Amino acid sequence: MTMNMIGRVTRLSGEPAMELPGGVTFTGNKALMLEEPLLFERGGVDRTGVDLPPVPDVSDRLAGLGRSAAIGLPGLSEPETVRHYTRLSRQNYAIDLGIFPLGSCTMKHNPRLNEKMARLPGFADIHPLQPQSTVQGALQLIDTLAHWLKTLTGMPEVAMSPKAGAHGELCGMLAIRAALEARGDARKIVLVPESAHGTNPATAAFCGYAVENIPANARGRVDVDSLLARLGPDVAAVMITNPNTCGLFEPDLVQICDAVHAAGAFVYCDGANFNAIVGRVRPGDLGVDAMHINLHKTFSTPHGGGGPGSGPVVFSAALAPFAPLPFVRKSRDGLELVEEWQAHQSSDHDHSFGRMVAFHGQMGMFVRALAYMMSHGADGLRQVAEDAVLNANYILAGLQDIYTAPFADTGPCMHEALFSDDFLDGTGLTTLDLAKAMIDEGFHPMTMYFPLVVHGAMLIEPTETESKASLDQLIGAMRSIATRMLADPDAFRSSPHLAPRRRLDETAAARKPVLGYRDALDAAA
Amino acid sequence: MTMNMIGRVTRLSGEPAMELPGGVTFTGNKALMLEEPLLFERGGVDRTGVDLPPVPDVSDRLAGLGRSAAIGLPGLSEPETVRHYTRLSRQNYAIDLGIFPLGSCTMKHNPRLNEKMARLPGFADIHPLQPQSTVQGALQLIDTLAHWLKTLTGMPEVAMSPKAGAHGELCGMLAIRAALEARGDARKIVLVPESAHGTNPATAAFCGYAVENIPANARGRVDVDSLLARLGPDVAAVMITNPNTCGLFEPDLVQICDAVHAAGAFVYCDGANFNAIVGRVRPGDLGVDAMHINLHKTFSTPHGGGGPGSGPVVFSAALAPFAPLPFVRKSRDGLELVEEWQAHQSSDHDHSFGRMVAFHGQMGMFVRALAYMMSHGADGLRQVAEDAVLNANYILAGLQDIYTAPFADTGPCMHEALFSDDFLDGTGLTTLDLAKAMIDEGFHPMTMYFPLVVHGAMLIEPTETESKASLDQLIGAMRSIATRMLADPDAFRSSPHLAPRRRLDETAAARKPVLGYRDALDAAA
Amino acid sequence: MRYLPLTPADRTAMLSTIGALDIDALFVDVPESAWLTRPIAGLPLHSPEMLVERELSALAAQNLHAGSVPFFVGAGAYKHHVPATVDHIIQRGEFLTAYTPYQPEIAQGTLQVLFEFQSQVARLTGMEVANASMYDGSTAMTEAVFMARRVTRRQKALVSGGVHPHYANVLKTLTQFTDDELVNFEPELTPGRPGDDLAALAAGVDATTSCVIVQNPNIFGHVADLAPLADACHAAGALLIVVVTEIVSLGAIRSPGEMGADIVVGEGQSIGNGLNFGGPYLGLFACRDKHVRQMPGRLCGETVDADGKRGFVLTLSTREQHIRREKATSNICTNSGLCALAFSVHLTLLGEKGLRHLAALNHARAVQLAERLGRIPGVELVTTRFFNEFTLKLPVEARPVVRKLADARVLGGVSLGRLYPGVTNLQNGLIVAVTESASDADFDAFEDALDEVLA
Amino acid sequence: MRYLPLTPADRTAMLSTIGALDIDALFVDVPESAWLTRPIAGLPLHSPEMLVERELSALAAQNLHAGSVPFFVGAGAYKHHVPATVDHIIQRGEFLTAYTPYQPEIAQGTLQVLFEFQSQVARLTGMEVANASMYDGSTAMTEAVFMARRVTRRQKALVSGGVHPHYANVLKTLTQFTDDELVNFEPELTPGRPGDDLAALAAGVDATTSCVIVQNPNIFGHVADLAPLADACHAAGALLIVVVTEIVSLGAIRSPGEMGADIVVGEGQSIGNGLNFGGPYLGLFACRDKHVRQMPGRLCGETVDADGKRGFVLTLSTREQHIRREKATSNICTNSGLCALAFSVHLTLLGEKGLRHLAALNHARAVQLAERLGRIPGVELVTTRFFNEFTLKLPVEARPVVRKLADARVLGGVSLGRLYPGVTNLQNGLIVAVTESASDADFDAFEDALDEVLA
Ligand SMILES: Cc1ncc(COP(=O)(O)O)c(C=O)c1O
Ligand SMILES: Cc1ncc(COP(=O)(O)O)c(C=O)c1O
Repeated sequence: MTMNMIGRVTRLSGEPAMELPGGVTFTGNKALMLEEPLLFERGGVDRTGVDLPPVPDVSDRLAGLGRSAAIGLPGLSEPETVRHYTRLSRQNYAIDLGIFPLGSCTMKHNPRLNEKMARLPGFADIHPLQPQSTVQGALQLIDTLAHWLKTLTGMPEVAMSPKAGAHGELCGMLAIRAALEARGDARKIVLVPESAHGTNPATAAFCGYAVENIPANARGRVDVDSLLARLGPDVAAVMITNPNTCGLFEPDLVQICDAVHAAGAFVYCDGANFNAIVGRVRPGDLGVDAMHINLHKTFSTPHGGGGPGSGPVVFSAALAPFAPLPFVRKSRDGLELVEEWQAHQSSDHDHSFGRMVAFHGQMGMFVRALAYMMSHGADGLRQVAEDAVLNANYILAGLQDIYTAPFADTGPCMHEALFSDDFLDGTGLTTLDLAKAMIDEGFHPMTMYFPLVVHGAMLIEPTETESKASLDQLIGAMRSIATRMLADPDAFRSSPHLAPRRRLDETAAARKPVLGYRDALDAAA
Repeated sequence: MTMNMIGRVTRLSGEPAMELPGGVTFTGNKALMLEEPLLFERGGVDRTGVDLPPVPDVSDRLAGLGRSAAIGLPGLSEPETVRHYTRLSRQNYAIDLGIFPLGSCTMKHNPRLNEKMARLPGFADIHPLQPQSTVQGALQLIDTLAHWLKTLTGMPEVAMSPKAGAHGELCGMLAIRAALEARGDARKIVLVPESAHGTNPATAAFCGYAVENIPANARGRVDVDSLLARLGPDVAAVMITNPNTCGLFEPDLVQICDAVHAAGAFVYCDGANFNAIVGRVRPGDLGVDAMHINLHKTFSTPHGGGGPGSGPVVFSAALAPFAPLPFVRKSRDGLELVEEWQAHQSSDHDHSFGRMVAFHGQMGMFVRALAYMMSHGADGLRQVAEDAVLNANYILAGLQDIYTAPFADTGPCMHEALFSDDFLDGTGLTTLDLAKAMIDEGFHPMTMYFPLVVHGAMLIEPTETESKASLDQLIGAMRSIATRMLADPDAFRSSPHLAPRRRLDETAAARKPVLGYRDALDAAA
Repeated sequence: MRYLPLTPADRTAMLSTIGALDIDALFVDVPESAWLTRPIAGLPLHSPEMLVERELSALAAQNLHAGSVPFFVGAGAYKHHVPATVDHIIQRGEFLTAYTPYQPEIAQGTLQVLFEFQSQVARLTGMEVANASMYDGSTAMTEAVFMARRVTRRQKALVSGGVHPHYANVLKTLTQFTDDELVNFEPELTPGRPGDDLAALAAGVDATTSCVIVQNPNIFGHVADLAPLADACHAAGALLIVVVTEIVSLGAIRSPGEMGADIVVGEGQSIGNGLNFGGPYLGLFACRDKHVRQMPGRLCGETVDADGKRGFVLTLSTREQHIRREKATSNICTNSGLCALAFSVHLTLLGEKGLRHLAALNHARAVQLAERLGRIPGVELVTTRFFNEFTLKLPVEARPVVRKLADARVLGGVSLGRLYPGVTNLQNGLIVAVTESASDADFDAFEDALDEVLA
Repeated sequence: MRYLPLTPADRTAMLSTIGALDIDALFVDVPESAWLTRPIAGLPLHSPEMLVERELSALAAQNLHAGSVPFFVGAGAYKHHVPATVDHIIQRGEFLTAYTPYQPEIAQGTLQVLFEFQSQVARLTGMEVANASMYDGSTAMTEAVFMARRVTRRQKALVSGGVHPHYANVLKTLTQFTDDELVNFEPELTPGRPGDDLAALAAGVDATTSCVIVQNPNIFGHVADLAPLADACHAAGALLIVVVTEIVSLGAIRSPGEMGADIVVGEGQSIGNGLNFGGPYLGLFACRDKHVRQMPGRLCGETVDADGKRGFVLTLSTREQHIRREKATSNICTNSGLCALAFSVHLTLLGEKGLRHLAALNHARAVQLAERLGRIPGVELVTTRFFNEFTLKLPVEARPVVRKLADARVLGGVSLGRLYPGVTNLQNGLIVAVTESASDADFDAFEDALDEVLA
């Protein structure tokens, strides 16, 4: 594995040429902004960063199925490993560096207490299949978290095992399907607002429903009339997001739920935006039948690089009997985890649609989420929603005179402020250019081009863990960028200029995908 | 406390002016290179990042001495605190980012296992004054580490309490002083080679000795003749560093020790460079009487930003009785920590010169150092010395045709390679300029202008935890810099250009020192 | 509250900037009927860090953790020693608190890690391409079956009786309302080759078969040569899906790719990740280049930036829900990013050399224990070719035995009675897993305790 | 070995580049007599991480740690709750594995932290300037005495009997060979004002006195007004050195600066740092601007860079050993950098608001316990004005009592018998410290156990 990318290997005799491979520097580094080659270029199959006890000499029992051919897995010593990943990490933006206002993603502070708690051996070092008598504390934690979730949402039942929001949607839609089947009802249509997150239609399709879109109205809400008009004996469910992906509360949700129920269908609520209302509104009071809660959003469990998440689903009384396995229940000797079909007769889950995942869900996330909830308490969580909404409206107020705010005239927003790039018309610049300009300013950009219902959407969700100073700086920078863009558009066509990389060619990446490191070894294979 | 430094607070009415305070950007940030204001500019006395239980209502017992006046300590919420320090941390270079070749500092990899072990509650959460029956494991650890140190150095006794190398020097020189007094000998002169580290003469003076310098010879070693010539009834001790600060082994040390002993004096050996010989040479076999070991160098305990360290001192039989308190000894019921004058009668320490520190030394460092030693074992530690020396000689070989290597003709070096900036004569550039150019290349510079015995010294200590690839890149970059400096000196007069800051005005800093944040509050005071 | 930066003064100032009378004014759209005027009852109020730590530590202390006892529990999750370096790296704020790398210019750290992870997984499984992770092995297996359906346009899947029953149940759940057809083979404790129904599966493949799903090593620890079955599948135009629940095994036994698998899914927890009572874990998903556009999940690809410098981006997103919505290859969004990072760091520390050593060590230790336990009167070693896990047939039902062992503070494996409550012919089976973390003292303790309990 | 990147192949290649036959050729200067041909005997060989962890964990498990029992031990080291954030920050590689900031352009992180730390310490102590840390409180105190000597050009130091005896011993050790003269006052358990000899000290100050050293709160927990003594010192041209071993106290009681101290030294462990069996700890050192050039230790100062941007550097180094050598103000080099960072992070989290709350809480809890224990028959509360620590006089020798309490798994304080083995009139004294970490249940357990032991 060669040494390219980190400066030419020195020929001890003879000088390196004067022109520098890395551009400004020989190494390509820029002081503390360091280049890092691929593991496959740095490491070697003969290198390792572990020491292990010797292998006892026994005759193997692999029956000739031993792996003989080279695998091609490079290793690094421990110091090199630390450096490889530390250097790479520095090419990332993160909440720990600054505001991360990705709309719909609720990127809030991740308390380190939660990391510490999740690493207690009593939680981190227990096996999902060890005898239940030896994990009563773990079952207690799950039961306590379940109590919090049910109480905060005002729903009677919760399924803890779903591994993320989309998985929770699957859980909810399967329960609805099971409930319909239980009454011998074959309805297959699911109505999804066009502003919905992609996982909603994808989930519906995933478990065999047919999806139909419902338009949004001029106020950025579900168009109630078209929705009610479409209800009928073939409609199984409506998937609705509240607060919705425009960052707005659906004022007619109660009415919608009543109508849907009257039409014999169910309401699935996408709870990804629960952060806006936690402690102020209980979705159960709105009449929804199922809702997933992204613990990794509202309750702050870290999911760096894309995961892991956790998506427990709360259920109405109508759906409770169909909730999945496993579940925790009280029994004579403490708490019992009911895992199997046979085991749960006579329980209130006798219509359970079954198991969704190998074990019991995301324990590591449960610990963090509970630590987060206990720290805030009922009062703190209510404050969370209020500050999240306050921060979003402060941004809306700070930008709406320059940035196009399509629904600002309909009143305050909830936890996120939505803008469009209409104000850039004529400059040839778009939301993308603005996002890249924010990168140079030291910010992570907002969510771009989602939801689809506004042109060049910019969805800004500050969350409650941003200070006023942080918001003021963001607003100041975004005003400055907008003003400069309008004054001198050409200066912004190729931002960012100061990041570890300039704009990357995504088209080329997709046209001829290179999805892994290829070398002689692979060529040979 | 104001908001300057992080971009003007936006006037929501009216636009920010077009010219940008931060230069290229409104915020002053450069994508991932983020500016961070002072805590005192960010925080507020009304802000806090902790929640605490309520204060019980009792009548105080402060007898009117309560603190009423404002203190002026700014606080930050937890998210802001994490961000403040994370952003600051990114303005630092560190071993985790790349080679840190500071000669004499032995900046090697700090294993994370050691951090984990030091944080075990059984070590981190025990009080120095709790009953000894409740800390037998801790005393065992200290005793085991002492065994390792004595065995590795071939010395019969070790004092564990010194808190760093310089403190260890103090310990050694006090023991020598006590030994002399014990025989009623008033000698006060200490001989120190001119190449010695500043702490040596400073320490000698600190405990009341008079210091005289011994010149170095043309081979970078102590000039034996002048040393022997100076020996006499007034000389209390010789402080000698081996391997010395030129990175060279003192070949005549045995002869020197014999002569010094014959003259009734003692030999203090500065063991800061023990990394070069650990496992290959036992200082005890060379005849030294006392030597400190920087656990934070040779045995890799982290000391970010300047500390903490740990400097246990090994003693010859002649000095053992004078070792300080406290010390650990076996007793009928396990291990005993002997803390007080009265307590140690009849021990082999009945001439102890007393206590050097409030408690028992740097337990946190002891745990890390022992974990490091156990991981390497006797075989691994020998390999450490060999690889450290190999790496240094590889650098010497890779640079000596361009860089002036004053002592290269005397043979191989030990753990560090010494160069002078003579090769830059005529360019007007110096060691300092070269160091700053290395910063732009993404390296921490070598030790500059030390030792004092060569002109514009550059002392490069790679340590054994650098890979060949890392050395090749350093050599390549340093050759490239040197070549470019000779070709185009002017390009290098104001490096660095790519770091968070350009060259800083140290003269101004010293002329009118600003050593703390001053604001209205202080003005008032 | 320590996580909330806004002070009362800030809130007042901000409300006036916004032009709102009070905070309630921002919640105008909330209907009367759902309006809450005070913190929700039935829950405690905010609590200091010190007290939260005290309470949760007390809960944790009620669990018997693996490191504190002789431990031999496996069956889909394994206790391996994870170097301290791994945890340090995943706690780097820039990794821990980043998001999905949607802005590649400031996410190259995550993206390069994903690219390296994909490369490592592809090589480990012997496949050409791997994705950036799924939730866990069981959900990855279900996704594989759906992918096979898309590739073959067929509905029927044959499921080996050697597949982890929880995995099989997940598949059952996800297909119960779709028109996929499942043929589940029954597990048998056949001496020497428990759960090995490869021949029957091969015989069962026909022109309507979308895929065959086998696990190797299977739930009983049995290791088999999958090549003949692969040939049978390919002859019939079906895909062979191989499940690997103990990924360390691939350091010792031939990879599914080498044996002809078309899709390999696995549970990656064993490398870099703790037991965590079942989650978060790491779903691995690998396949052949030719099927990549039918793959579920995120993919990271190499490209160049405007200066021609190499860089990485998320690519082929037209497969994904945020672009393709109901036509997406999967609904997955959040995956197991941090677990993938932990996996990649640990595997980097191991390297091929370390992985092979680790696997050989696991195998040798398992062989040692199997031989010891097999000598206990009445105990039969059912699995004779295995990696680090084997099944014992006890003279009595295993489930109560496991409970009694636990009372003696030995966690002695997983009873088949727990995994297959209904299935009478399996009740005496005990699955025992052995990793590098079990000491000789642990072996002695286990042997003595089992002797005791069976006596 | 996992920490050593060089492979055998690397070593061979490098030796040939160097032109050395073998590694021994690089050690030519080592004399025959000291040449070792094999690894040193009597020590184990290299060990896997897993086994090192197992061994050290076993040792740790032999200690009774503070968090696991009712805990009231103080006398110079205190158990306070340290937020998890603090440990996270000090483990950032860029802080943990940096060095002394000798290259300011790439050390602004450390330098700004030090500048902020100096500012925090100065304000907390009520002084004008603080340095970047010393080893611990005891060595800082000795340095203060030497500094006073340099400032006043006098030799005589008066040491209060209220100063921690270990601190006094360290001073004794360091001055035994110099011509400094120490006058140590004897500690008395005077009811209501134990160890309070301020009047006597004031009376003792004369024109030959360099400095007077007092501790506040003193070793017995007693809190006093130092202003009169300060006046006496200044009248005689001597300096008042105030030692603070429980730095949290400054959130509740008047600062030494406000009471006229010239030099304040302290132990900073209480904020941000754990007990660690005595080290590493954090020496605090603060004084008046006018004496700054006589200060020991590193100082960080503000300046500007070539672009005029604010930045920080180490400054006034002409005081230090690496420049001044034998004429330096101290021999200190490595200090307590990381502990200072931990202190600064924790104090930032607290802020003035949190610190005052924490201090008030500590005080109130201590008052509560003092009153409970004072009611135990035969037990006398000797200290009546205190912060979070007080001295009890027991009807019997305290040292065995403390041992008996430990047998009952209560760590009930520090006996004066341990601190003053010889001093008969102190043997019944017990120093009890109370922080926020002690619960009501801990109070009950302590009271019951003490009742028991004394019964
Ligand atoms: C509105 C909405 N719904 C659903 C999801 C899916 O949740 P997850 O990513 O946890 O699967 C998301 C997450 O991005 C979302 O923003
Ligand atoms: C040669 C030498 N001696 C002594 C010391 C002082 O050691 P410490 O900094 O641990 O006090 C050092 C550290 O820089 C050194 O390099």
